[in-house]
Amino acid sequence: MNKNLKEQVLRSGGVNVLKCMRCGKCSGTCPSYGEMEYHPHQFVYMVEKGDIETLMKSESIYKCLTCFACVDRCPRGVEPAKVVEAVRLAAVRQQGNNHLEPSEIPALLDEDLPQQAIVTAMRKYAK
Amino acid sequence: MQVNENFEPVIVAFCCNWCSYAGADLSGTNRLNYPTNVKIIRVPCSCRVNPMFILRAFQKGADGVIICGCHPGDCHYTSGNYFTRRRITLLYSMLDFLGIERNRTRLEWVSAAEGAKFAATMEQFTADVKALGPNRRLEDLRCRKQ
Amino acid sequence: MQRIGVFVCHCGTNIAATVDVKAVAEALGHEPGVVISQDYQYMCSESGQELVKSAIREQKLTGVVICSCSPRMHENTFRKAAASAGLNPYLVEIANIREQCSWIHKDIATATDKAIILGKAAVAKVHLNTPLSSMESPVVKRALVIGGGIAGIQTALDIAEAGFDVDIVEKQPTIGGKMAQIDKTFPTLDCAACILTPKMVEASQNEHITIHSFSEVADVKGFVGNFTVKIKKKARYVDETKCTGCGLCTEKCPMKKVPNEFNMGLDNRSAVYIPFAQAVPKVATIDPNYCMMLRSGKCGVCSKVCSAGAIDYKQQDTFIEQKYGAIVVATGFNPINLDKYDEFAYNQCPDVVTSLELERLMNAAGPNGGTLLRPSDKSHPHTIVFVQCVGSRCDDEKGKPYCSKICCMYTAKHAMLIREKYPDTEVYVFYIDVRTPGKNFDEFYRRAVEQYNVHYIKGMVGKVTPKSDGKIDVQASDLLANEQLHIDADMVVLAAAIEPDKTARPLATMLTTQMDTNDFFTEAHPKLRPVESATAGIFLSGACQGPKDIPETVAQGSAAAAKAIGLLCKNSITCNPCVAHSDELMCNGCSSCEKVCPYGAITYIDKEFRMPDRTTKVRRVASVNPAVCQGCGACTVACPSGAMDLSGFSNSQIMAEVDAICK
Amino acid sequence: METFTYYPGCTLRTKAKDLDTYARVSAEALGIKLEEPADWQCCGGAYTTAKDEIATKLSAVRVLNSAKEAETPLITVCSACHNVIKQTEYDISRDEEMASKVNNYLGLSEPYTGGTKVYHYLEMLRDVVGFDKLKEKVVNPFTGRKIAAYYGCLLLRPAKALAMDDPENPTIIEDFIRAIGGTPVIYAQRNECCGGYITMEDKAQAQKRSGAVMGSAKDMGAEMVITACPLCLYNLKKNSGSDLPVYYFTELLAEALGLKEASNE
Repeated sequence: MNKNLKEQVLRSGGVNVLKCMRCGKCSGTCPSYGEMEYHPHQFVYMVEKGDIETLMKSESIYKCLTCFACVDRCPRGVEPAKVVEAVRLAAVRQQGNNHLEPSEIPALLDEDLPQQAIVTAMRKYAK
Repeated sequence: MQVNENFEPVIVAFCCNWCSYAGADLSGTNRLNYPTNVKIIRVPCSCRVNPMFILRAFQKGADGVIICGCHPGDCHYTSGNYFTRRRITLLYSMLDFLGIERNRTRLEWVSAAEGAKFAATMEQFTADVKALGPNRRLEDLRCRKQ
Repeated sequence: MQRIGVFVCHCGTNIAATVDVKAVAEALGHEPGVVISQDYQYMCSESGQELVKSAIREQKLTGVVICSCSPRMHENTFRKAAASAGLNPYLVEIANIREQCSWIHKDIATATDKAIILGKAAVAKVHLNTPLSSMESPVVKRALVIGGGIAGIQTALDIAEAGFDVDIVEKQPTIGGKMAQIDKTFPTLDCAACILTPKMVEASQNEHITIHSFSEVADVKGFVGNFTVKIKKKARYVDETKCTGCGLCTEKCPMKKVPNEFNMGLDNRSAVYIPFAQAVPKVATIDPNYCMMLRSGKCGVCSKVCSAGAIDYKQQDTFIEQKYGAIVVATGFNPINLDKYDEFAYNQCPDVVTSLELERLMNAAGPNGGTLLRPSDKSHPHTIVFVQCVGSRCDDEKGKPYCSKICCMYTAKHAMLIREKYPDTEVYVFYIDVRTPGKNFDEFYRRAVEQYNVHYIKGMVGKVTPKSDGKIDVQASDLLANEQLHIDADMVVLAAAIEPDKTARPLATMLTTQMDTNDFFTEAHPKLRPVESATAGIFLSGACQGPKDIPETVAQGSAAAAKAIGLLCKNSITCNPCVAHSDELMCNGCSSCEKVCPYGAITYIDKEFRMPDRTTKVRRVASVNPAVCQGCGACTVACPSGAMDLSGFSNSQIMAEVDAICK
Repeated sequence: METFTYYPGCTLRTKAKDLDTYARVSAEALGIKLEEPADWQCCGGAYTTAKDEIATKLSAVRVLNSAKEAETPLITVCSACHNVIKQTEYDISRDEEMASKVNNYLGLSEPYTGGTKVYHYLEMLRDVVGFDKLKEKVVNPFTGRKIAAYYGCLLLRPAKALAMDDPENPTIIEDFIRAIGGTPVIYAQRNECCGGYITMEDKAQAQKRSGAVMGSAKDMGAEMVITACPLCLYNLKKNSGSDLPVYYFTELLAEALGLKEASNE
């Protein structure tokens, strides 16, 4: 367990993972559940345990839609989406670890795609 | 500001019988340490504390006075602590007017279940009063024991 | 000349280990007026008390200071000891050198210094103590029970059993409360009505019990043993004494589209109604919001058909005033409003119901005559999903922070009853934890799983989506299988958190009792005084104090009755003598004290005074009723002329303590 | 005439011109003056919730500050911009540490610590114009048309910061639909994410999510879906595989007010 990493994620997420009562409502409401290897409740629990590197390596961090359904519906006010974002940031901030490079973008475009999608993707997947 | 390490302030704490005095007892029961400077006077309710008592304490050489009562809404006598709150607010205005540091007087809500809060509050208040230094402005030197 | 005795307790090593008790006794022995200063191992023991008593007698003491544990612990012990030796008990002062000295300090020198100062303050105070005598106040031998649910009924029956008169005030037209709405009870599955309605009848027939239904407490004055309560009897537009409960008016009433609150709005009732067949009192009530006669003056059918002539459209709210010795609060609970949790689609789909609504749907006296049918299309549901902890165990912004306690068990009951009656129906229960600490409770829940094959899934429902074909898509997590489920359900049942009745808070204000942040009444001691409020003479029964199931409610109802009976048995009670008193010669009649008194203990009287020039003058002065005054001291500070003072905590006594500490 | 500082955002200048044009003509007709600040920048499209992300919040603070300097409320019509700006406003007015860091970067003449009132165009219709007043001005009502409101995630959540409507049972777009004469269709997926965010990362997921939303709306009998978000519009149209038409709410607004043809000339 990497203590510094855990501390970094907790600080950047601004979330108290100890408030979780393990009800799993975040995972029950998550629209991306099927696409995720680790699910919102696991993010919360694994960050609590300090098992963050596993999460950073998982594609799950790019599957969260940041739709805040888990944040608003969590009975305990844990805010799992913020935990996911903190882990994702910890990953993309590492050297050479941008998930999306500007050079890849042209291939992904179509004529109707609003640029909102591009700026959002850059903000989410690259530092 | 220079803090005299050897300065041991005299601190009078007025505690209401129902909440704060019980809270103080609880910090004892839980063996939670706080400075010996604090001496507690039991009153039935924080609203029994006449601002005159506070001034009297300062006159007699106290360096800090803290009044503890039940949390708003929890007063054993329903509304006593609201009176206290208003009276202390007025006292602050008067102390400000006189040029007396208002930080020497404090009002805190401590319930019977908050032993830890009581100890922490007393610790903090003692430290704050220590930082302020001895009460010189209000002390009546004629009252000082030689 | 004062003769004061000081007694320093070792409390074994509790005090003696950190405070040099001998030094304390020695130092206090030099204080003015102190004639004897001793230390002893256990002052509160029989022989320790004897030490105090013999000193009082031999030394002719006029005041006693005990340096020991907190006065909250043993003040009474030493006061009694003093009284038995002939010294007024209020001439005893305690210096708290255990909880507030030896237990919190480690350094012997400073702790001893502090103990000496605390002792000096007590000596300084006791110099100014005056003998006080407690007044006796008579006890009115009648009890009031507020709330007529199972808690209130049980309390009233037990008090009546002891031979005391007791009144029940119930805000609904009938007593019975929530239990009357429940179908079966766990863990025995006996019919709630079968065990409740006999008790309701018993209450109505008991000569000691008076039921004020459709009534509310409007005002409470007074104090333990002598409360004066104003009860508002709301106009029901039916003369209770004449109505026979035949029900003809309810049949003939043309206004039949009123949501039936007894069936949780799942069907309709008429504007004139009797809530349910076994209602007590079985008397009709007219709902003025729907009655056409009361709204527009056109109709009058009920009046025409009533052969007893009981209908009275002109009836007004009336008030009665009654004196009581004891008051028991039994205001109960309600399920919370679910607007905030519409991810469960409660407001979007009639087939998403609360557990209490399900009780009515399954009840033989309910809207479907006991056949479980979906509210939307009256079809038989084949898949039912139960969601636990809806609004319970939340952080403060999201809902109630507490566990509602009853939901796990009633859900197991519902699941079992459904599987028993409709074996073709699949039942899923989504739980976070199954909490079953009660006699035969876990066995009951296991039976639901093992015998009835109810699917218990650890996880929570995240989203409920009603579909056009009438099915409901339930999206949930299964934490143990680590998957997200979609269940095609016909009905969804939400275990809504329970909360205290909304009338509880204004009532608490009237009664000057304490409530917690969730509006549950606070008991005087969480372990040792669970059915008393901190206000003397006010007792707590049932869910108004915290979530409870029926057995616990009944037990607490009886416990509250026992406490009330204990009070009513006494002819008089001793009052606290530490009350306010006014110096009439200093009082200028300004009314400042009267305005701050929370008890209305201060009144003004016109009194004749002899002036120095031998004339007399009538002046308005404050007068404190010592039986009503609770001794908070608010008035003493408000008094601008210094006329008001508090016995036992007088201005001069507190100043003497201040002086002693600051020296 | 009430004046607002109007923040269009990047997409409304290019791919979502309809959303912008119709919003402007309708506002004018309703007596609302929209003033665009001179030097706005893209808000970034997504709000970074991380406490240690400061640079990504600066452009939102800049526009909040320009509204403050203009002494007007700020209005946005794109859901994403709205979400970013409201969350920024919420955090900067509560989180002193963030405020001081942001101001250290920006070096404004006077530090910005919150205070600008942020409206979504819909909130302006509800709270400033009033749906009753709007109804009076409708000339081409959508009588009998079954219209499904699509909120998505951005308009409502996080509810604490957005504070626009009940996040689980919103009514603002339904009330709007009623005001322009249509019949709102309530369907449970209206406040679930369409997956638009992920369209570049994972097309399949975007298709699945948008399909679920459109399917749910159609299932409940909708004839069309309206939205305030260019990305939702794109995703629901392009990826859902549904034949239901999707429009910007401003387009319906302009049409109801009889301004659609005029603005297209």
